[in-house]
Amino acid sequence: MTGNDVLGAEIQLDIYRRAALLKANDERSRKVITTGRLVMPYYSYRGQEIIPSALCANLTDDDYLVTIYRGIHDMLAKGMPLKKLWAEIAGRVDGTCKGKGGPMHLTYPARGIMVTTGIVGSSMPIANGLAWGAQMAENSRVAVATFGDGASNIGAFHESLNLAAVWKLPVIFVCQNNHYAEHTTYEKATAARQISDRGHGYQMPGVRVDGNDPTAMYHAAREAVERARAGEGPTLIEAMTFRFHGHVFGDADGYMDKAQKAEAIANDPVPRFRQKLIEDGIASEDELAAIEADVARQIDEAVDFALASAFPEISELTTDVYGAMA
Amino acid sequence: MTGNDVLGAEIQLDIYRRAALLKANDERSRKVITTGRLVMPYYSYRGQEIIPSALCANLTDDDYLVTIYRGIHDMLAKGMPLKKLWAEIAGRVDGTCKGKGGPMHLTYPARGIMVTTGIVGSSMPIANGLAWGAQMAENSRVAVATFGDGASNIGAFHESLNLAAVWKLPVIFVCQNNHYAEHTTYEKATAARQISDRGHGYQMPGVRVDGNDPTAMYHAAREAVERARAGEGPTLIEAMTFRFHGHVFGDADGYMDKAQKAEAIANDPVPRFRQKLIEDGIASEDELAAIEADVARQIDEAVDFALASAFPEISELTTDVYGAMA
Amino acid sequence: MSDTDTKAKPVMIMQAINAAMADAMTDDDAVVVLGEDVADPEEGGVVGVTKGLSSRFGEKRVRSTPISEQAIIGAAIGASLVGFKPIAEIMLMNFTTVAMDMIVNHAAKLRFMSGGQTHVPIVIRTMTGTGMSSGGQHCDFLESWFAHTAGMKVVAPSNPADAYGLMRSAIDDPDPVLFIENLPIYWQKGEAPEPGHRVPLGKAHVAKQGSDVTIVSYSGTLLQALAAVEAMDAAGVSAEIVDLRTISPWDEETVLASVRKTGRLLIAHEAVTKHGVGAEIAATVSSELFRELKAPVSRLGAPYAPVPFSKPLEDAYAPKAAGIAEAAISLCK
Amino acid sequence: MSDTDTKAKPVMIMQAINAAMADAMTDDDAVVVLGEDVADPEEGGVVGVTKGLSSRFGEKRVRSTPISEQAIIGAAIGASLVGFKPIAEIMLMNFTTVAMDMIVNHAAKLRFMSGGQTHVPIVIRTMTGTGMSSGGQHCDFLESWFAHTAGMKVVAPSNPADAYGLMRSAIDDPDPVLFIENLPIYWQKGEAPEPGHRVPLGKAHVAKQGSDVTIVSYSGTLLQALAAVEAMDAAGVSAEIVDLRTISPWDEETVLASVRKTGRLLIAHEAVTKHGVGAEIAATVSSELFRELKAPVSRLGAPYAPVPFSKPLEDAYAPKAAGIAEAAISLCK
Ligand SMILES: Cc1ncc(C[n+]2csc(CCOP(=O)(O)OP(=O)(O)O)c2C)c(N)n1
Ligand SMILES: Cc1ncc(C[n+]2csc(CCOP(=O)(O)OP(=O)(O)O)c2C)c(N)n1
Ligand SMILES: [Mg+2]
Ligand SMILES: [Mg+2]
Repeated sequence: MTGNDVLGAEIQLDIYRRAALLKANDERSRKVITTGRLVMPYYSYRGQEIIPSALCANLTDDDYLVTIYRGIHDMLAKGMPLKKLWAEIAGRVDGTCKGKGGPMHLTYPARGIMVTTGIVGSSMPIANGLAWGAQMAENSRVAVATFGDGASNIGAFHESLNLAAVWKLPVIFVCQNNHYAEHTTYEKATAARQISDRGHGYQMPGVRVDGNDPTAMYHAAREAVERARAGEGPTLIEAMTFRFHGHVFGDADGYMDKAQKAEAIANDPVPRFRQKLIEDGIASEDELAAIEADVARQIDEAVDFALASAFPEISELTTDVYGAMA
Repeated sequence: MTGNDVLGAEIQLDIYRRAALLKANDERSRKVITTGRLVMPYYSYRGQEIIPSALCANLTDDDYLVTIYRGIHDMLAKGMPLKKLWAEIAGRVDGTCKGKGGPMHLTYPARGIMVTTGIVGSSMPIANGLAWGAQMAENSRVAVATFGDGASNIGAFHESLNLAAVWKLPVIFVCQNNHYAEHTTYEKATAARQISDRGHGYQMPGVRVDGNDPTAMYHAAREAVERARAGEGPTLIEAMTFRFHGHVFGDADGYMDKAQKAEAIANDPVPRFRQKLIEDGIASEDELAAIEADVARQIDEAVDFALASAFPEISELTTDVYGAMA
Repeated sequence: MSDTDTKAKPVMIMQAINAAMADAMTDDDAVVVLGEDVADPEEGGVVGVTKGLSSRFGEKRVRSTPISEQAIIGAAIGASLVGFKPIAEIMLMNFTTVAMDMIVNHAAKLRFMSGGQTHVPIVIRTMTGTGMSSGGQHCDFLESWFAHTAGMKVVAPSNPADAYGLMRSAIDDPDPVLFIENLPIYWQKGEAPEPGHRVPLGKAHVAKQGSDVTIVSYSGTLLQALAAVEAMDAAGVSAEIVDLRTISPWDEETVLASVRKTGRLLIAHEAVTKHGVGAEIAATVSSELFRELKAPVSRLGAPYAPVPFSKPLEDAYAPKAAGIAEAAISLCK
Repeated sequence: MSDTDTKAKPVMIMQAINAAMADAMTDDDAVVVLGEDVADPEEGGVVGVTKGLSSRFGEKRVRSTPISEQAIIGAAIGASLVGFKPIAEIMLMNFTTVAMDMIVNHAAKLRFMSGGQTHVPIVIRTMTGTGMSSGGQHCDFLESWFAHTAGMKVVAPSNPADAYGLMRSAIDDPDPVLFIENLPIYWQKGEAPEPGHRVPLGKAHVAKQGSDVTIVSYSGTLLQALAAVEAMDAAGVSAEIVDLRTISPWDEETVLASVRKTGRLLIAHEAVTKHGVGAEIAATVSSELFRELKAPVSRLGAPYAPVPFSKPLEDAYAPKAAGIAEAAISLCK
């Protein structure tokens, strides 16, 4: 299979199912916040759904993911259960982390979601460690670190890529280049012509791909996963995308280029993909509407579940600091 | 002038004068330690003399240098006075830093020697700041950061090169690639085919040069200095060389490849350069011998001066922590 | 914000900090600002504390940076060695963790290691504070690390006038100063600072006189202590409240004088109690006033745990007025 | 070094640490080692503490790394999350400054932030200590930073048997442990550890009984305290010397019991006194034993200054036997 091959219908629908869930979940999250039902710093990923959807179509539950504050799309694509997600971001005891982690620190090892970090760049060194574990255990799992364009300028990026390449770790560095790091544009902060160029300094394949194109993204991820499983080492993927909202939901996004943003929204990758599925005869309008209805129902249930869940006991304040001492 | 042009006699002699000083000073340092007259961790730079000698022939006293624990060659080439140097490494009050800094923290602003650091990689972020100062002051000074091959794998390297490139700072990153980082070979620690390749990821000229060849090194430095002074931004120079001794003087260098080391020593760049100066008729044996005798005398005087200097008062323990508070 | 209107009406802490930077930049061309998003095309920071500065002084003097905290502090250090007075922003205090080498091994030590030949007049602005639902990695108080680091000064204002005056002094100071801003109280209003006013570093302020117990605090927790006055008064406890303002070097004289008077000391801060700044103050006062103390020195800080996300847990994490009142009252029993 | 000869004759601290790692690796395949130069082609570290391990257990389990401390700790964290028990070396304690984010924001917090779903069983070995003429950036004691960090444990042995037993316990422990090795005392000999022996974390050891004053110390300074015994005896002062061994969580019970008996406490350590570990102990003891103390708690540490290079200054920097004896004797006057 080469990078241009058309994907099978099943794979395309798999990707769409994830993307539809992600998009609907972001919309619901913003609505729940806007209406004051939940209070939290929310980093909208609207516009970036295709990347993890196509990526995770290549992963199993056993593969590892380390993601970031803007990472709920990554987690959902990787199989995070909606109810546990919503309960966590609502700070409830039924959340994955009993409400103690919150939206920036979701963890769910049962689906390989090992760490979510709020520190720029810090997904990468830890993903290396997971990959090193897989390498030592010879279990052919791969680890994925996702991060943003801005994160490619911090020290941890460099140390991680070098170590991964020297040790030939089964790790994939997925940079979701959405043009902005908080309020700063790519150009103002990043000297590289493109981030994928940096792979060269580590003799690592550096691939730039349209992250909003499910086929291209799927193939790029597939190659990287195959390389990793075959023991051929890491890959740097720069997936081009765009962030439809401000850095943190609610910020006045006056620093964003209006025209560029309008164009990106006009090219919203999820409806575009939907359209194409119908045009290509992969799925009918009804089938897709059914997927979306199913997703909406699941989210409804999750929100209700979360808001009905109890807050943790105050005694949880000092538990889980240490385990039982040896 | 292009990279292959023969250097004028004056420049060649300037470089040789520095190199002869550096070589003799390293030899004396090791002797003084071996005979127990001084106790300190000593990081021999023997074999690497040509790099700073040719580099500093392109700099003025106003240009800035940030160097590292293995950096006495850099400082001497930049004009560090011998007596103050020796008094400092002897921990005496007449040292540049009153004996409080020592061999890893020599500072001498009068010759632009602004910081010497013992932390791998940390010369670079600070050199950027000096260059930023020069840029803001529009005084056309340049800043040089020197560091080793091993340092090219630490986060500070990456952050520094990116910032320097984005801000077009007048800074030169001089990597002295001596094949080893402590006991670890280049290959075992570094994924890059060559360190200069990493410049690409910052759209920065990355130049690999034989650091033991005075002409090549001089031209590489010259171009970088001209670029910096012209406001065209930073350069990464990878100067290939070899460390004749163990990481710290006195370590059993069993981890070093014997044949490689023997070959490097057989090609000792300083006598090789000397030989060539005579062959090319740039200087006579007598002239060079005179330079060397002069250097030896200066070092004699410096060692005597240092050992005759007093230790600082114990009260110095708590001075220079804060200046006069505002 | 111009000199005249800062005088006219109460201002918020963040405005006072902004005004201090603007006034310092007006007075001294050597003052420059750098950090992530600090320039106006990037909206003067995520909270807008540096808003207006680059428009007024140019992007040459107010520079947005990549996300590269080591490079930010390194750039500040280097520029400070050659005559500039950089104000470097590390957006949140937890992100100092990626720049500790530059701060601790370099900024704090260069004066000493160079035998006084060089010095590092930089201000590192950083914000933190619980109460914004940001979870375990965005609101730690780590001031004791820096107070333990010889060569650093550490400052933490609790009101606009002090914020202005301490910032001006921090910029004037010839050595590195960590300037801790409390995010949740940025919008707190107070008396406008006199333009040009300096609050000296190393001097505490008795925010309220009292006779039964001394409460030493700083930053946001100081406001909690003030809010506890009513409950303490109701219980018949007269508290003297000392705003430390400078955490390192701290004003032993003022604190000791107050405790000498009251005989009792409670130290309250948002940082984890264990090995927090309160430990140093408690150890010093317990020793210095060994025979004068009427009760053991008491410390109130966060529990030994990371900051939790869940709202009720987060609310219970850092000391609040009620807890402070309770601790002070029980100390006087 | 095999199990039999560690038993046979006195061993050096560094041999005991080496043996502990070797024995743990023999007992449990999940134990792996990483760090700069740790494998045998790189001579088992600059001082040779890991010598022999890679030859015995393979370079798959004992891996030399690039100079990338964030990547080292990150790799250890990640591998620990999936069943391994990595021992990561950060060569010198000052180099933890480039890995603080990984240690503090991640290793220490993941158990809590994940609500107990994950945990980070890693040991971070690091060495430090003045006396080697290495100047301002190579011998700081920064243990109070880590003791202030909820979720971390901090250990610092002073003799071979403890070094072995604490290392075994640190490896067994389900959470991150910072293991502080004192470089200048690596060659110190002492009773050989029993193979397999564990010294429990969190338990101090009364190294010498006494009745007049309690001296709490750890790491190299503990040896200075023991060396002070003669001078104290000569002055008629009977000191009880408590080796803390684990700095966090520290053994309040043992320390309080000792001070209850002697009525006096001196805390001595190599770190800067201000905001050092001694502050926490002094604050706690001053408060807990408010009415029982016969004299103010005394602290002896390094002055508020970076470590100087010049030999006479370096010698005067950290507490030595003479200074400890003097402080203890004057406390008993
Ligand atoms: C070390 C560190 N510095 C600064 C921040 C503050 N911060 C949070 S997100 C962010 C921007 C990151 O941009 P990018 O990597 O492009 O990711 P995106 O948010 O666009 O997905 C910054 C600067 C942080 N979390 N960590
Ligand atoms: C951050 C940091 N990590 C580790 C060390 C210990 N160390 C000192 S020198 C060195 C090797 C550096 O090698 P290289 O950069 O090649 O420079 P060279 O010594 O060969 O000149 C190491 C690992 C250090 N000083 N700083
Ligand atoms: Mg981005
Ligand atoms: Mg080298």
